[in-house]
Amino acid sequence: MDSVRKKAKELLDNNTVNVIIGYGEGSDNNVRAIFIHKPEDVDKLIYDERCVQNLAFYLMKHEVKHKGKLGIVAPLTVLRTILQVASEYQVKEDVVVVLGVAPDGGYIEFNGFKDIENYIATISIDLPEKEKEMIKKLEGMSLEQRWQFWTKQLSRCIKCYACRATCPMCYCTRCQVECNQPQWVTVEATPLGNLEWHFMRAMHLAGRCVNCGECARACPLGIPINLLTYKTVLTVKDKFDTYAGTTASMDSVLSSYKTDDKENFIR
Amino acid sequence: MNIEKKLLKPASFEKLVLKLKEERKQVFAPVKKDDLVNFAEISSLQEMTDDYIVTVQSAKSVAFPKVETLFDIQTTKEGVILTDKDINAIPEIVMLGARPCDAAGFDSLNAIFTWDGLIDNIYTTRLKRTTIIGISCSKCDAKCFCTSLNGNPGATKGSDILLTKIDNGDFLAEIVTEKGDTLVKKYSDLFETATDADKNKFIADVPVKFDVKTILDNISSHFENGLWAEQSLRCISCGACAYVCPTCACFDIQDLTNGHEGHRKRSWDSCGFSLFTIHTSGHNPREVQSQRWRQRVMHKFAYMPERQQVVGCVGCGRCSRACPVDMNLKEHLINLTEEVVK
Amino acid sequence: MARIGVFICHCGENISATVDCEKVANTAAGFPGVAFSTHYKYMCSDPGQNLVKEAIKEHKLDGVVVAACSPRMHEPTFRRATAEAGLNPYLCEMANLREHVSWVHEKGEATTNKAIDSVRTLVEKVKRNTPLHPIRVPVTKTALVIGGGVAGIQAALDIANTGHKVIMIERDPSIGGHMSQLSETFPTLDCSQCILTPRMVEVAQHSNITLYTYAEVESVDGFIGNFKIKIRKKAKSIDEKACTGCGLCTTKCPTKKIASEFEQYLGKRPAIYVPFPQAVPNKPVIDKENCTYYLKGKCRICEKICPTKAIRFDQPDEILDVEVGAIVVATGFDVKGTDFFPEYGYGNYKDGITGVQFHHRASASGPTQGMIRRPSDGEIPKKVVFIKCAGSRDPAKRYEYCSKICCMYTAKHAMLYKHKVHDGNAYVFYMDIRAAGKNYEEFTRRAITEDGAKYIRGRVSRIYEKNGKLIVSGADTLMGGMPVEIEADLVILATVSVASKGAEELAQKLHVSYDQNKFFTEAHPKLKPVETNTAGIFLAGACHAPKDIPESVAMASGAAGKVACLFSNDELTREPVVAEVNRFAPPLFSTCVGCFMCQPVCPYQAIEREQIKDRSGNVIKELARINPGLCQGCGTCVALCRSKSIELHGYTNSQVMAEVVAMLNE
Amino acid sequence: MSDFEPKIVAFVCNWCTYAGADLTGTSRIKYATNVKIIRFPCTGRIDFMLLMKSFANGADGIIVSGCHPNDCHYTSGNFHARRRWMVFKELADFIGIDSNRVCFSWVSAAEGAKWAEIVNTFTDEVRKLGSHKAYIDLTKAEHNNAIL
Repeated sequence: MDSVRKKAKELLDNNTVNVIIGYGEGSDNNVRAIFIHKPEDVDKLIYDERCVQNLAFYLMKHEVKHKGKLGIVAPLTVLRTILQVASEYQVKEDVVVVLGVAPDGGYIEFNGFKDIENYIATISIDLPEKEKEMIKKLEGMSLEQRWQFWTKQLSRCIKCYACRATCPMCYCTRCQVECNQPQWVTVEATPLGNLEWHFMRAMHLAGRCVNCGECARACPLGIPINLLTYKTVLTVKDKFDTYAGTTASMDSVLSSYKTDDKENFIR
Repeated sequence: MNIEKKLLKPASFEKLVLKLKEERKQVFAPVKKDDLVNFAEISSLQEMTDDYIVTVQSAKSVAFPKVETLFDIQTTKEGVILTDKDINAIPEIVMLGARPCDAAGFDSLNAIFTWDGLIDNIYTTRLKRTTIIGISCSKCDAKCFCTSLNGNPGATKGSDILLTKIDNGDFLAEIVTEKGDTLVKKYSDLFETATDADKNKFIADVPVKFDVKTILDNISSHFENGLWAEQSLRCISCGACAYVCPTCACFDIQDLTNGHEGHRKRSWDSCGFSLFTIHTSGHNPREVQSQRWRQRVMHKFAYMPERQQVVGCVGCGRCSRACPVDMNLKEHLINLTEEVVK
Repeated sequence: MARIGVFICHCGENISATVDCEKVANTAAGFPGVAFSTHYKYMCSDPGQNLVKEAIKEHKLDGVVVAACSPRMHEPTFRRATAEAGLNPYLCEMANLREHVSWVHEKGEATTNKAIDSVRTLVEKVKRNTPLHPIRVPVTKTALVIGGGVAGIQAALDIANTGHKVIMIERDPSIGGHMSQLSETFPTLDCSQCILTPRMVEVAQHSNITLYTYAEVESVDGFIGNFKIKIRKKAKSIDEKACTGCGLCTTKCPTKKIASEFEQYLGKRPAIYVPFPQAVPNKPVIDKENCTYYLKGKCRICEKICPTKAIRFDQPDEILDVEVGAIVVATGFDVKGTDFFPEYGYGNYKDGITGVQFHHRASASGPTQGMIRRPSDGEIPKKVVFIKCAGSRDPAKRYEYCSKICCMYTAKHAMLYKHKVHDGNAYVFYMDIRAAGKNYEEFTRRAITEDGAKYIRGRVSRIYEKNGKLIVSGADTLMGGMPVEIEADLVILATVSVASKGAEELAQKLHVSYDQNKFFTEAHPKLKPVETNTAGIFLAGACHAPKDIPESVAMASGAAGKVACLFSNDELTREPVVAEVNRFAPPLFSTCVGCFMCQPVCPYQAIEREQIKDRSGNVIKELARINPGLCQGCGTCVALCRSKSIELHGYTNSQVMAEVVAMLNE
Repeated sequence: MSDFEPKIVAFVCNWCTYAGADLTGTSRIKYATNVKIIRFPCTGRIDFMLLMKSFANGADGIIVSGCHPNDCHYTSGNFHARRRWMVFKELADFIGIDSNRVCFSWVSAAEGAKWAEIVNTFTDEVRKLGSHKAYIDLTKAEHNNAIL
């Protein structure tokens, strides 16, 4: 981590960036996102297993964006998120300096997004074991059991939309649920409205979800909604052999096609 | 009213729940599921847990549910027919195990839903039909700060009956309101004469962290303060804080129609959402999150005391527990106190 | 509340036989927002249309639902009537009670109920319709004609003669197409070359026509009135300006044994060649695949002997960018070779040839100066067998259609043969004789009665070689299936006409549809026979289906007429069913967030980036914008857009959602 | 259960399946009255939420049909739709919605007979699956009163 701090200090010292987004100590043994403006504060930057928040979110946050050039401490999920949102034209390469951080806290230097692409190409991407297990378990159930599982889980949802707010891919200024002409999703937090919302969210993230898990982490009711988007990650890998967040150029699964896409259900 | 005290033994407590059920009252109590404790309908006391500081969600939904149908809409050949909600159909509920902070929260809600002579019939009827049997806190955590807001873990305010578990497992019952009194009288055989146990020995010790009066007296003059932007820089405007808050009362009203039928619904909303204040024109008076964060704090500590003579925070700490990015209200209020003292 | 009018058509008895139209009308009258509802025997008739018009005025209707036949049939009719009554035509929708209800269901309550559901659905949709106004786009008054056969030539000349510019491209070195390979034409037996070559020359010399031979379409962009075409001019390896067409090079080229395409591979040509003597332009090209210099890097004899030094070995392919307002596709057809028929010897018998090959051999300009000689030994064949429907009308060969021209040209061939070999015998195996056309029946009859061609109704099961003869063994079905065996000197197969090579690829470039046989599909089989589904692209000749010369020419003139219509106005009006990205007042501008995921899904490159700038020119937002001139209204972007910032006029989200809700809720 | 008549909504593209269904009519081929058609310009236009909304409004089955691959009037709308449905189907099954209640097909303008067959076969299949009760129950459920 020292090398990351050193790089951060250097960037602030020579005014390459105006602020560094990173992890720091929070309250009650929590980790929180911190924004370092002064070189002397770089020692506040930390990196350990508690640092799971997807900081890439802040690259698109109005107030943060307006600080000018940004540096960001970026473990793998953050790197993938940056590529994905860059491919969707939400983050421009010239306004962000990415301070890559290896799982052991070591510094990885990236000169531009192409470098990140190359780095990610060397890493085998997979879902976390725990979630993979759970998805497998659910897939092993009968359709009826799965329906029971999900309707029960989702009935707890209070539609606070913390899942949406925290997801770096949910950057729309107006979400489809907010449209009321027509009303696509039942607004109220009824079992139907909840199912519709979470189904829609997962579909919108298909081919875009980088499995950072922020949605589930943010859910105050502890609903494992990340399993829905993770399922799309598996589908996309299985059907189209690709993962989101591996390239900074537009290559989204649902906005492209191959004439020989293989399915077995269209009659 | 003088608070009368009684003793409720665990076995009687169990019977009480069964009796209430027999009366076709809905009984809600903290239930643990998937490691989360929330109010849920119970059929026997065994389903209730006592392993909680506070429930994840507050007790407010008993009177202010997350979705409320205000009236039904029907389009016919002749025109549109509106049918008001039948408030007589609102059920009688007993809320068991609300914490004193939860119970105190109804003060804020009452102030809002009856403000300036405008009575919200649905809310008041729901609350009128609810009997709150609170339980004092025997433990607390770092997020609790009720004592900094003139509350305390054994406060009776807001409860109809407040139970405090004493050393032998019995409950000391303080009968706070007439509603509570009616209930106790109805089941008088279950309530025994109170011992002289000192309730204060059995409640948690929540340290006072700041002087709320300093905040209340000075906050209005700090509308333009860099603090708001600094604190909220990491806020992701998710709204989880408002949804778990016992005093947040903001709502959205929408007409939900399907074909020729529909309902006007009121559902929870949050001032933390950018869409909360957006105008049809696209103009948003609270354009950035720092403004929305300021609104949230100012509303609770400046506007509500000013207009409704009540502080909009009970110090339950739910918002800080629910926050995915460690926005800690207690910490922020301490900062604020330091700032205003400067 | 809305004031919708509902008009239920009986379609004579087509609808009312199974649907209780009166009940549908009465039920519709009870729908909220329906101000008027009626039923009538023929809604599309003048009195029917007047009924609609009168009702719009009398009941001050703000929306119309006509429940009748398919909207693909009469939507324009009723929209016009609506417009004539002063209501925006796009406030009229049709419920399909005929094709989708009455014709597919038995009489009964369920059928009537389905009709009611359909009407209710469309009533709810039309309540959400908004007036739409046609989009006006400028027209580039130049046409592109693809293909220089007789159809292309006719279309090009007709368009050029109306005073508009034409660009003609032909992938072969010369225009002329199949017709230039023919000797005489039916039913008049006039000389094909004599009537075609002057037209070819006219094309080359017409001041309004620019001709590019040895050229193909590289890509097509844009839309009706405004196509942007890239043309690949394949390198001819000749400087056309310098070349005088003296032909010296073609005589000196040492590579002489290349099968000639023009001679249907029965003759030979050199590597530098003019396909045929009357070719237009009459200048050679170098066939790079067979030229010794290109293959081995040595030779260059043509370069050395060329008197004007016109050979350019290093000439690259050239890409030309042209802008045109309309496209006529006249890419013609191909015929299957004899190798397609295992039962007839896989094309291994030299004396088994196709009809087109026979044509060429019967031609005065052919290898035998018009005398009929068999390919194997040059002898004059005394017994000739013609086999019709070789591949055509044969599901087992995957060609179920009739090739249409074979009946006539076989009769012609039999005649030509008999005219030249008086003592010869011509046998024709046929399934049917299809001679519908002016003077066609008389013509085939003459072949039989006057020229003595022996017509045998039956199919040939096998051909094999024996002692220098081809044994044709078949059956005569008019003789009860009696086996027939003929020792033939020459067999001519009227092989199936198939889509031109590369038709599928071209169709995909042009975005026009094609059928299972890869022939291009017309927009409507009866009423829009020369249009395609893509506005501004028209069909002429056999690229659409097998056709004879008069038909191809007629179709080409039809297509030219369509182009002339299109070019008669400076602007053209288009259907306003296009997508639009929403716009709001600042500071929102749009709910579009500029993710541009819609951009790659648009097949027409209609989605552009619009930069929203502040007063000092800084970009605040980048938003998607749809060019209404390019958008064809497929709506794929609409479904993809997560923030629902795109609407497709005529199929808005509110409209389709209302349809779903209305259809499922009684 | 034998009296159960499923409600089926069909989302079809204008150029192929709608025209194909017109041909079914022109050819007087009979099919079940259960299926009701909503016309779209292209399968690419069909939002997956419309399928969800159909279920929410009581559809027991849904047909989505358009042009065969390579035959799209707009060249690629059906390819995009195909990808959308590939993801949709997996997710629906994962959340417990029986994707057998959605029939995806390619029916060209020439396949009038195929359209009738699709309608009849699918109607029978849905009849066997029975009413989409699980989903319909969900639409009727109020917000969860058992949990506050």
